[in-house]
Amino acid sequence: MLDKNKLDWIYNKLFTIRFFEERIKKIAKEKSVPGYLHTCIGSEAICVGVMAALNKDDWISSTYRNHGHAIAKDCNLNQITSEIYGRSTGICKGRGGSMHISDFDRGMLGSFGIVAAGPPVVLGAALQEKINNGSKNSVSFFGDGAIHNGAFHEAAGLAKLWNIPMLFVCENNGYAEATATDWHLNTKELSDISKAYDMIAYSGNGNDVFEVFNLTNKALKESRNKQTPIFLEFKNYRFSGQYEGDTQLYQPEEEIENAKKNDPIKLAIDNAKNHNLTKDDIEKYKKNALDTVNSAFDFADTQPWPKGEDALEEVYVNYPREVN
Amino acid sequence: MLDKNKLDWIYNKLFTIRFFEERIKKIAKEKSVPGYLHTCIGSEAICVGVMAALNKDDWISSTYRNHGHAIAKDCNLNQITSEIYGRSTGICKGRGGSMHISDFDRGMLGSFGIVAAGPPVVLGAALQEKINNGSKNSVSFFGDGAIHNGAFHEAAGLAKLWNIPMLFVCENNGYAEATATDWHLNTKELSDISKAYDMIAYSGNGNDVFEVFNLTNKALKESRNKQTPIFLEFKNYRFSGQYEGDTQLYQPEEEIENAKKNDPIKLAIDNAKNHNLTKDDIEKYKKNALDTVNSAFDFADTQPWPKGEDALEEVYVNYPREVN
Amino acid sequence: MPIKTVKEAINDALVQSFENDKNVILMGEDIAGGKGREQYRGTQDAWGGPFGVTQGLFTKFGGERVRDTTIAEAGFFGAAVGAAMTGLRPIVELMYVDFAGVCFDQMMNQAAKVRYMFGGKQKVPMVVRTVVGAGFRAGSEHSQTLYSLYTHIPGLKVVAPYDAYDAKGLLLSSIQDDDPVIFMEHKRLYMTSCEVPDDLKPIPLGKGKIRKNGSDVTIVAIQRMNLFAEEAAKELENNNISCEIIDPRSYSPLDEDLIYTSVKKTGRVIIVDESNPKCSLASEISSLISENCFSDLKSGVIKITAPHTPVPFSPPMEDFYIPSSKKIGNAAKELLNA
Amino acid sequence: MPIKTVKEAINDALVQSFENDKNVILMGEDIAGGKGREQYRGTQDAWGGPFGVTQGLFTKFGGERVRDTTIAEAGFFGAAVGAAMTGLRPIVELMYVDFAGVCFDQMMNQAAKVRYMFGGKQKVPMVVRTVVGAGFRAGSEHSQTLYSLYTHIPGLKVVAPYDAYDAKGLLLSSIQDDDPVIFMEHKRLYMTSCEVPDDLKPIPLGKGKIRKNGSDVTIVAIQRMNLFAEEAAKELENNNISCEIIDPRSYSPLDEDLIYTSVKKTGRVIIVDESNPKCSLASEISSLISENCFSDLKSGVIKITAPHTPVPFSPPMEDFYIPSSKKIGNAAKELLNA
Ligand SMILES: Cc1ncc(C[n+]2csc(CCOP(=O)(O)OP(=O)(O)O)c2C)c(N)n1
Ligand SMILES: Cc1ncc(C[n+]2csc(CCOP(=O)(O)OP(=O)(O)O)c2C)c(N)n1
Ligand SMILES: [Mg+2]
Ligand SMILES: [Mg+2]
Repeated sequence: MLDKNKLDWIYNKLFTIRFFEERIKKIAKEKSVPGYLHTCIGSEAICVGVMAALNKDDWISSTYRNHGHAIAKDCNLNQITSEIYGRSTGICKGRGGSMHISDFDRGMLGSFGIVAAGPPVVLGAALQEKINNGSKNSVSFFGDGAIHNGAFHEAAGLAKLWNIPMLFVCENNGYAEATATDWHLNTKELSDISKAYDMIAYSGNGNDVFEVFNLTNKALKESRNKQTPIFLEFKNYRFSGQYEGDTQLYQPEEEIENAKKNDPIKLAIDNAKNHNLTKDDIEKYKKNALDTVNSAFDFADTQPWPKGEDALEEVYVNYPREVN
Repeated sequence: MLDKNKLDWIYNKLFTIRFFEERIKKIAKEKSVPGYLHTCIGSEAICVGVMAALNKDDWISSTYRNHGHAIAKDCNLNQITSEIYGRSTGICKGRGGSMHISDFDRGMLGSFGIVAAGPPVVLGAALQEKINNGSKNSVSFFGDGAIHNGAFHEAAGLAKLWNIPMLFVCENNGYAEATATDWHLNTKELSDISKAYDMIAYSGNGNDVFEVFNLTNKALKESRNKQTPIFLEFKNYRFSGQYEGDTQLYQPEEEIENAKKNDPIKLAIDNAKNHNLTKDDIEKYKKNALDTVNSAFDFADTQPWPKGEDALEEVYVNYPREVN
Repeated sequence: MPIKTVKEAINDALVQSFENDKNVILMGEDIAGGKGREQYRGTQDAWGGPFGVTQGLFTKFGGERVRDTTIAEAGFFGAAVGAAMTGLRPIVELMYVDFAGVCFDQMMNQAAKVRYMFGGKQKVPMVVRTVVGAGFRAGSEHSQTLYSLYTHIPGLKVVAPYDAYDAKGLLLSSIQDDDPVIFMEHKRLYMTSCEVPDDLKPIPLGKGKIRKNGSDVTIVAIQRMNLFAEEAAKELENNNISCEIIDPRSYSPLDEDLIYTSVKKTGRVIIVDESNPKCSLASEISSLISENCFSDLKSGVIKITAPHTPVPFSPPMEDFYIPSSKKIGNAAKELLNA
Repeated sequence: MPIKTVKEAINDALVQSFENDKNVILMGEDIAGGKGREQYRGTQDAWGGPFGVTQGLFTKFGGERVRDTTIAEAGFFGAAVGAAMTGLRPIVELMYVDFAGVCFDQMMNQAAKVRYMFGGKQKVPMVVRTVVGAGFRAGSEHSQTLYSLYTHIPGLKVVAPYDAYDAKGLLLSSIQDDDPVIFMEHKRLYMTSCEVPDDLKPIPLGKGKIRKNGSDVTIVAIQRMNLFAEEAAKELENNNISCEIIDPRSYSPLDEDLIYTSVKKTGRVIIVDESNPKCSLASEISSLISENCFSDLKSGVIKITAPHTPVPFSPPMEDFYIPSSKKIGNAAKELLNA
């Protein structure tokens, strides 16, 4: 049985991510934030389940679809929101935007806009841990579409060859943009991709936060014990479009309806009683999460814009500004 | 039983490649040719066996280790030699050199100096055949080292997804530069790499020209019938160094001695009687091949150098020269 | 004459090219969209790329010629090279030019060099259509221009239209061209429009265009920068400064003569390029003018570019990053006081 | 003082950096060599890369820090970025810069941008060692320089030493630097030698060097081109033409002041760059001079570069391709008659 603190954390995060994304979707419709937004409704259990198995300072990489990872990695929600709003107190000082929400101090190596850019970077962090006998875990998140990209393959091959403990976590959410996974897969199972590297692989239900948590825990231990990378596939469904504004016409209504039965938030609520959580507990989590989200947006709304010239900061370490 | 013409062709080519490479190695030692030379002693059976199964105008790609492929693809040996010598009558007009020996008129899409650059290009040729209902086969040659490169994986994945008939021919010669294949492989068998794409794969003895020929024939038919790519691995041994000048210290002497027992030329001679070929036939082939090789070098020796300004030709199709 | 957006003009050029030459094909990620869900009503052409530019092509020309790919740019760019060599005229879409780095080898070492290094027998009639440019609040990895990466490489041609008219005419040419062409579309220009005749002829590559005649200063403007050049020129009329605006349209080959003729007349040059400054098109054009028109110059050639930083996300910073009509105007005033 | 080749100097700098900082590691293809055959006598350090530059490091520092890779540049370049962010100082070898295209994304979008776009918390102290240059009869895909591809990208630093002294001093600095540095070694310079003190201090990046003082014409020479600049300068003495030769050594950042000071003195500039001309370092430097020193110039800045072609293989053509001292001499004479 999970301890209460952990359960509180898990449920709070699940609701926070869901409420945050729902709020962002609304704001996106009103066109009141700049730039692209890739929300992750349907991925909450993967974000939270994996992160629940990690330590605070473990390394992860994320993608443009990073809000859930950032929230689950305990990044500051006010700063996240401020970043999405393009304000100077944003988590990346307004330079990143929604696609690049990331906080190195929380172990986020980066949210990469280039598909499959993350796995090699995480391999490097894991290599560093290995060389320095470090204890941090290293986990790369990517989508089903990324498994076709050469950078993923090169990272996987080197990780296996060098016996690097790390997790390749593939979120199989049924779509890469407008392309269905069952069309783009060459193999019966997505995780068969790991056979090219004789890499241990497990698949799990990405809608069940506890299954995700347990499988990740198991994989982390095995990966460390055997000093080898492990491939984890979590199946879920992308309720969000590729980005806000996507018509999603290619996602059949029956498919969405079916997927709703396994909505990770719904499942977590259904599972609550197994963890001795009451309806009241759930209501408390929800209220908590909603408050957190609301105050983040209130915060962001009042934050100052950066100055234009701030664009010149921090390109390099050892000289503060580039003149032009 | 193979017809006599085919047999003549196979044996002539085997000896021509071997004698050509031996001559080049000698010349390289005397440092009388410019640039890098990557010879293919030990690969003759793969070059000849695959090409014997192909039609003259089928598409292939090769690498920097291309002499054998070019000879087996019936490129003009005088022009090949002249190219290696950097002369204006070379097969690439002296612009390519040994690493880029290639003749488009013989179906060679190119000899690429970038590892794994060939597979995507051949995929494109095969796609063109498919779209145009063409009948040419498409075969990409690459080494064991190339299977770790992203470009190979991306080509393999797309070929499978698009049901493109083509052959991925991997010459597993035991080494990628100074790195032994048994070190760099992640899987038990090299051909396991194809499991990532649920691609049909066969392995064969790359020292036995007849086995190579038969397996290629079979794969070509199956690939066309099933409209699917096929991965072929041929195992052999790289008697040559990575390039001429390589000390090869990392290739253990016992290993070389062992490999000699399966030298593809030796094997072909041993097999001759199974094909009703006599000792005399063999001697005739040898003499023939040696004459061809000798006259190619004699030819090249007398050929004119290009002029410096010839460097400016044929960068683009529609204007002949770039001025500078 | 019909008014078209750049987006429509490009779609028109594609349709026309598909109709005129059955060897034209298109490959890219979700250039049709909805793959695997075609059975679902109305979704077989669900996207047309992220900007909808290729919408309708799949329905018109079918899946053999309009091919959705996986996220494997090195794979399908290499395939385009092989297909082009063997008889097709493939167009590949690089969704954002920011992804150039995952398939740069296929352009730099294969597309650009096979003809030359294999003795002149092959040709590679392929087009890379790609989306460039800042101003969309799209952050550091979806906003670059990277014109100069491709322009540097011999064997490639580089084209970047400003308006719908040029977009159509130059794309028609690019598809007919026998060399590999990088065709760069600016995301902030897609919805701009102008008159485009239905029977527009292909516009030859390598020919620039004088967008405005003038006598005091030559502004060479790269793609979207023509907008700001025009704004600045209008404003500068109040100061009695007459600007000549030149849009080279094609960067490799470059219409040097058109530029030199203008410089001879004005003796003053400002080059405006949205790219990062170092080794940019602005640098290239400036260096050519310095070498070839020195005696015509009344002052040094001014480059107005983005700073040497990645593209920032937040609107005030991104606006600061992009060259502005104000910067152009100030530079022109300074030049004419000097 | 000991005489060292460039190759030895680089090896020395590597050994010294490995000894001084246990976070320094090296990754690349056959940078040790003999993997899988270590049991075989004497082959555990069989290669040291194709030019033997890293020979001995594996034996001295072991396989944890000196790591042979597969042919997976995107994989291990990305790994270097992650390792650098988390505390190591990785050096990666790109065997020939011609392979830049297979791992350009890792440098352009990750190494160069993570610090900036993620808010300044990360740093990426990595070095890419790579081999550039023509003159080796190595053909179109093993002879490029591609300096400008990297120089164009904000967030990267680019360094290219000419002699053994600079090679050692600049490599020491590059490894200590907290930003990603592209360190370019010219294959035709490896065996050239000069005096290199054993206790040579790191040479700061971004500082150029006057290789020869002179008064009539400034020759800015890129890496190996210093050789031809010196030859030409010697020859030009016979014509009473006094050349000042400047080796910028580092291209991003660039020592603009050193160049401008020289231009002020001479008023005439020739830039020699072995690269293809368009959007090259030569273009960049020329454009800076035009913008910043116009009133000092007596004539237009001359660029001497390779032509806009791939590098041809055959000796006469390759020799024609590479800028020569004769071309420099002729240009200088023309400048001074003008
Ligand atoms: C190299 C590269 N190519 C293309 C893109 C454009 N793109 C962004 S997201 C995406 C689909 C990714 O799908 P998947 O990996 O399944 O992740 P998901 O969005 O479902 O989380 C594509 C093609 C990109 N960002 N990078
Ligand atoms: C992308 C790239 N990386 C590195 C190299 C350098 N290189 C040339 S050959 C080679 C080894 C290739 O081994 P393999 O594929 O087994 O082919 P073989 O030489 O054995 O035929 C390497 C690493 C290259 N040419 N291209
Ligand atoms: Mg997905
Ligand atoms: Mg091999």
